[in-house]
Amino acid sequence: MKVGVFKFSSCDGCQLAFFELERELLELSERFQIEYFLEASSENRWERFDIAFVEGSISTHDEEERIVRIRESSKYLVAIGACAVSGGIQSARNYENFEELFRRVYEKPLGYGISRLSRPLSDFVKVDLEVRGCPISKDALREILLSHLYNKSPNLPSYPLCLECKRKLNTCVVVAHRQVCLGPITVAGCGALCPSYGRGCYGCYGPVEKPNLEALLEGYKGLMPSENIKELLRLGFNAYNPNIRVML
Amino acid sequence: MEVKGEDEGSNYLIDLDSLVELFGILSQRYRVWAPKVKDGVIRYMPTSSFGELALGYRNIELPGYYELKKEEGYFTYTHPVNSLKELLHPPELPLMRVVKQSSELLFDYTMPNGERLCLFDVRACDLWALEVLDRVFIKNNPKPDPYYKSLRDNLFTVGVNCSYATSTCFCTTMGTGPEVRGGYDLLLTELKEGFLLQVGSEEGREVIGPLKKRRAEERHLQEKENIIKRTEGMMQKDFHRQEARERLYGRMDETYWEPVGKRCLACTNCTQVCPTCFCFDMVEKNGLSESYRVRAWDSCFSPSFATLHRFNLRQSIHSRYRQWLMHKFAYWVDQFGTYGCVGCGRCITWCPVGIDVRQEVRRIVQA
Amino acid sequence: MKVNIEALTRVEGEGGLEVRLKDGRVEELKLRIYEPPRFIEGILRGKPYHVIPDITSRICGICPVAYQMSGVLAIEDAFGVQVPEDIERIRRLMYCGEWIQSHALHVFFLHLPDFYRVPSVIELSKMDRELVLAGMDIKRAGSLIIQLLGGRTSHPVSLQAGGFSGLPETLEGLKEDLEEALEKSLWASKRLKPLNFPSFELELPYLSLVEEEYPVMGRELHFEGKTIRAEEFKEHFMETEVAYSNAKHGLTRKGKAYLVGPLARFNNAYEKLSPMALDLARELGLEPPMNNPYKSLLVRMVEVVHALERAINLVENYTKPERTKVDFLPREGEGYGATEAPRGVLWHHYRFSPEGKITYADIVPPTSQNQRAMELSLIRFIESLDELTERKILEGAEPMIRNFDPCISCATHFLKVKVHV
Amino acid sequence: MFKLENPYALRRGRVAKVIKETENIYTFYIETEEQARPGQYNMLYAFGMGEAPITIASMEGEYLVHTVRAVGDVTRHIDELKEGEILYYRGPYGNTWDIERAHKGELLIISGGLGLAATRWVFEQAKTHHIKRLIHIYGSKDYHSLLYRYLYEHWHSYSEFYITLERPDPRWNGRVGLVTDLLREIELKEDTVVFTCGPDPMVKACVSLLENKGIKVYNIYASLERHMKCSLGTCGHCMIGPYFVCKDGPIFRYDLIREYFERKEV
Ligand SMILES: Cc1cc2nc3c(=O)[nH]c(=O)nc-3n(C[C@H](O)[C@H](O)[C@H](O)COP(=O)(O)OP(=O)(O)OC[C@H]3O[C@@H](n4cnc5c(N)ncnc54)[C@H](O)[C@@H]3O)c2cc1C
Ligand code: SF4
Ligand code: SF4
Ligand code: SF4
Repeated sequence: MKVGVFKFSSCDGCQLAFFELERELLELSERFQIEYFLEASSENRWERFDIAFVEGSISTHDEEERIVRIRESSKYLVAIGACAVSGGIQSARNYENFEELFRRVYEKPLGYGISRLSRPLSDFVKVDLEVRGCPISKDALREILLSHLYNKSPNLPSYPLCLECKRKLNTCVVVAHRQVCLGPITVAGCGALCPSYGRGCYGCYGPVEKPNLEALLEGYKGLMPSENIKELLRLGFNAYNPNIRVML
Repeated sequence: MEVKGEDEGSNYLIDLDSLVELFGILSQRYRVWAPKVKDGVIRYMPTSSFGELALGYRNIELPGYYELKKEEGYFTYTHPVNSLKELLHPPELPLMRVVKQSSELLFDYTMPNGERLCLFDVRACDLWALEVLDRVFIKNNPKPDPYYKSLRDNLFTVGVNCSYATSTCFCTTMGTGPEVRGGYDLLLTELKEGFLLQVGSEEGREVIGPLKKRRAEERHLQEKENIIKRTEGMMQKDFHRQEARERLYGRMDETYWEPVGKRCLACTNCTQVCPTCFCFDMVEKNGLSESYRVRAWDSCFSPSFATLHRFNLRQSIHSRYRQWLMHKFAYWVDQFGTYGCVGCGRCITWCPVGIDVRQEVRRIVQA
Repeated sequence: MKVNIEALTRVEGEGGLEVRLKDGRVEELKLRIYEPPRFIEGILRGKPYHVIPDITSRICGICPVAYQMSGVLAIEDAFGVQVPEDIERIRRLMYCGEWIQSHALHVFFLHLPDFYRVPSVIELSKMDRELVLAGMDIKRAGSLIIQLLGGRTSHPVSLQAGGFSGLPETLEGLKEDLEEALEKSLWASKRLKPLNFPSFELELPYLSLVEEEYPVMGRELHFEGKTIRAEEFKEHFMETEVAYSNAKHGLTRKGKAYLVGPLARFNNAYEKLSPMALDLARELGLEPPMNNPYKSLLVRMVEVVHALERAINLVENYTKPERTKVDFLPREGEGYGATEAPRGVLWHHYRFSPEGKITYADIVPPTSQNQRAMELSLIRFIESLDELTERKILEGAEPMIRNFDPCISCATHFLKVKVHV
Repeated sequence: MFKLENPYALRRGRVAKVIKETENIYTFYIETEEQARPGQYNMLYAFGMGEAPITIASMEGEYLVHTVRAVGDVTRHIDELKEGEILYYRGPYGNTWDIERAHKGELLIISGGLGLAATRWVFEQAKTHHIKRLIHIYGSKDYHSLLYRYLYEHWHSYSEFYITLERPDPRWNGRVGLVTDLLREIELKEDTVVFTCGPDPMVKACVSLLENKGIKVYNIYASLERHMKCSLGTCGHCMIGPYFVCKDGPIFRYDLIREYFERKEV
């Protein structure tokens, strides 16, 4: 099976999951030929891919064109990580004045084909599978690769983080420690890391389908003003997720 | 629930030293799980010495709120935050390992280990919860579950009568407490003079054989009654459970459920902390040539719980809430001859947005 | 002649290189970082201080701990927070994890294939499986540290201003893994010694932090024999924008290039290496001044050994602190934080409003500081070629760049090579 | 302590014969020593995929008959089984059709699509029961999807067996239309017993029609399909009202489940 790994606006953290596979990477590489992966190899071929893993959000005009080319060359396109699925941390800018923001960081004039918005892949092309997380976990990556070998659909959670949190026998940080936790509206998959380390989830796996945001804002009123929770969501790397952008 | 013999000879009074000694005997005979303070809450955890116990704490619980305070005395709290479901129906339990060898499959069924386990300090609600789970997995099940049973058969339980109820407790409403009425091997009640120790099984009798103790007198038993009465008085009767059950069947219309659907996050917490919620998923954990079939906690609030042809039959949150509440307070009785709720109040405390199931039952029933 | 490497490979992030040659000399050379800017500093403005570690770590998935740590130090500097020693030790342990995993990743996965003339670690594993597996185990040991202390290797979750949101009760088993990794690191380093390292000398001033131990974090920097305080950084160094790149170039105020990273640390603090690391350096024939960027591969291994030895020591003394975090209140102020990311000095500077909102953010990552040095090395390398052919340039340019382990994600906050002749 | 039988333990059965029914539906004959009754089902296992509940379409001598449509992971892999290969399964589970109810009376069977697999065996057995009038209405989406074509002749020989296709087809000169259209035309006695299995909406529509015809709801039995993980009444997925479809069903007397079945999202 021919695999391509591509990168758009991102921190490289999701691609790292391939390296994190370590020994398994070598075993799996007997079944998957990595044809294109700039970070891993100096020999890259762009032909047809059975699976394209795409990291990063679309934030320049150039990227808009490149993602379409990747889609055309790939049978199965997997968006990996919060950037590709929801626009990433850089999509926090979608809620700000872009010109001003640009000036805060660069003195040079606006340009370079940088788009005002940072957007998920699904805004531009059909995505076959979205893998959540900032970054994705190597377990999710392994599940996807193995599922291809087994010829099955990958088993990635759609349930909220709280379920995973309880499976890990954590104490709820909202109730016990009065911390704001986005777990109830965030998709599981990380292993409920933040609550396991004594803090509330900041939503890096992105919203569940149809999150009851209103109920969360209302219910957390005693902990934090609604506007601040919304800000937290805007900074949670998934601010431009289609399941949540309209509510922010 | 079977009430094991409570004849006169089974009531003793012991002092603190004997209690410590009892704990010592237990830890020698069994692996002991007992309430300890961790992360600011009281939890059942493996415990090796008396000093680790969460004695002299008080849990203040409200809908969506938990706090621990220091308190004069010993068994001054209610039940721990985690339930015994954790032990008998673990969050993730591998049922088998399957290895593929050419076209044949080899199955390796791994039963959980049958180590003797002592649960120290179990309250009435949680002992009832064990009975409820027993009915689900073995007693009222035509195909009893050997995984559950192999864990269950190895339990030795030391019950404790509650001398305090927190605001989320409603065992009186559900008829499960606060008095421990059975299902224990040993039972403790903290009295002014010491601890009333009652024996509920032969094994219990054997355990306390070497213990320094004296016969309890009538006034001790009377004090116990008083304590239980006092504890009962700390709880309000929330609703008449049988009446509620009957009326709930007439309250299936969504209009009754929509208000709580608006407030509920469908986060699954209530089902996970509940000592009796048993729903699970079967998960295939695959490797290159082997696969584990794992039984993992699931919840009727999960977005894919009732999926038929890729479509969840319960799309709306209010319909999931209805499924849950109806199951606990109505269906369960048809299924297993007991309520699915023991009134421990965990779902109330641990709901991140503080939905109170008692209030919902009342609202819906009275509507 | 024009040589163009459209996309540089086996580096983190995306960039390219464009070279224009005339009469055997490099007329123009542009290391282009076209990785789109993500405006992290801009986004931070107006946000509460506590988002700094979570957000700045997203600048780079390979050295997130460095970002978190520099950020956290800056916050603590601004609010006058003093963390107790036990927490500081755990931070250092976590940082060791990052050095180990990032260095091992670079050495074995990205850099080593050059020395074996293969395109990737997968091909390399077919030639020398044992070596690659050793590399993986070393990397895993580093990852494991971060994972245990912070939940996951990339973007760990526990590090906060004042300490940790939570920590494990014990680090059981970790020491054994580290000891095994240490053994494997020594073994692998000896295997790397006989590799063919082209002779190439780069004479640039080196900048690194300076502290009692081999530098990881601190308030002072060492540059050309002088000590510079973290808050004086911008008095001595500047970031300039170049039209062809989305990354800024770090230069001294006098406009001169300098170098940060393993070579800088090694040259500035050689004598502070752990005993085994020192032995290894001697055995590999490394001693300051080390000016050959190709040999940075070996220096990284020396640092891996150092970090492992240090980590083992810290693990042995690990106990979960009674309180994993100290309390503090935000206040108006300004703070600076600098740490030694695997790739070199990473400097953060913030100003906060009285409520602790960020009013100003400035981050100088190592890769932008090294950019000019990379360009100079490339020019030197190209001009020293016997034969100025496109093939030769293409063959040599990328490995030269990889010597610097550039992290482009960091710097935009790179790799195509174009050569014009 | 006595040892319980492990209800999750899988058994092996050799695939003796495979019949291709349609593009994605296959019928398997599995060697077995199992005793089962019509209406029951087995859990079929596919390595790495999990399990799926599949009706026992029939028992022919020592052969278990399963008809499987490939819709997802498990069923797709089951359908790839070849003769001589091993199927891993556990069961039988669930209740059976109460054919005694129709003793000396009229029995109407209504099957929609793959629901036919669940009614086939009881239909075959009805032949040997004292049933005065045996009617079977089978609705199929289109010509392609028709199951068990090789049995129709035999079925016609002992019953009123009707087929209707939702979509016309040049190869089909039988009836076209919905099951309910056909049902409407059929004269039924008020005490007719009805067995039905098909998609939920079909079942609902048929019941309301049957009621109009004066048929007693307690004489109607429906076999339901719900999500199932354990088949032992412990995973909770298949609940409908107070019932577990896996062990209280899959066949239900309609009056008992109506309240839940006809209501949205129960
Ligand atoms: C009591 C009972 C008896 C049954 N008897 C039979 C039988 O005899 N024969 C039979 O074939 N089935 C039968 N089913 C249905 C069968 O169990 C499901 O189709 C099966 O569980 C699907 O499992 P899977 O792993 O293949 O699909 P999964 O991968 O689990 O798919 C999940 C769900 O999506 C649906 N689905 C998957 N792919 C598609 C698709 N492309 N289009 C539409 N929907 C899709 C499936 O039906 C399933 O509900 C029965 C069900 C029950 C409850
Ligand atoms: S800590 Fe967060 S994720 Fe865990 S149960 Fe509480 S709200 Fe849910
Ligand atoms: S708990 Fe939330 S923020 Fe933390 S790692 Fe998991 S999904 Fe990300
Ligand atoms: S439903 Fe709530 S109160 Fe009842 S047993 Fe479960 S957790 Fe306790």
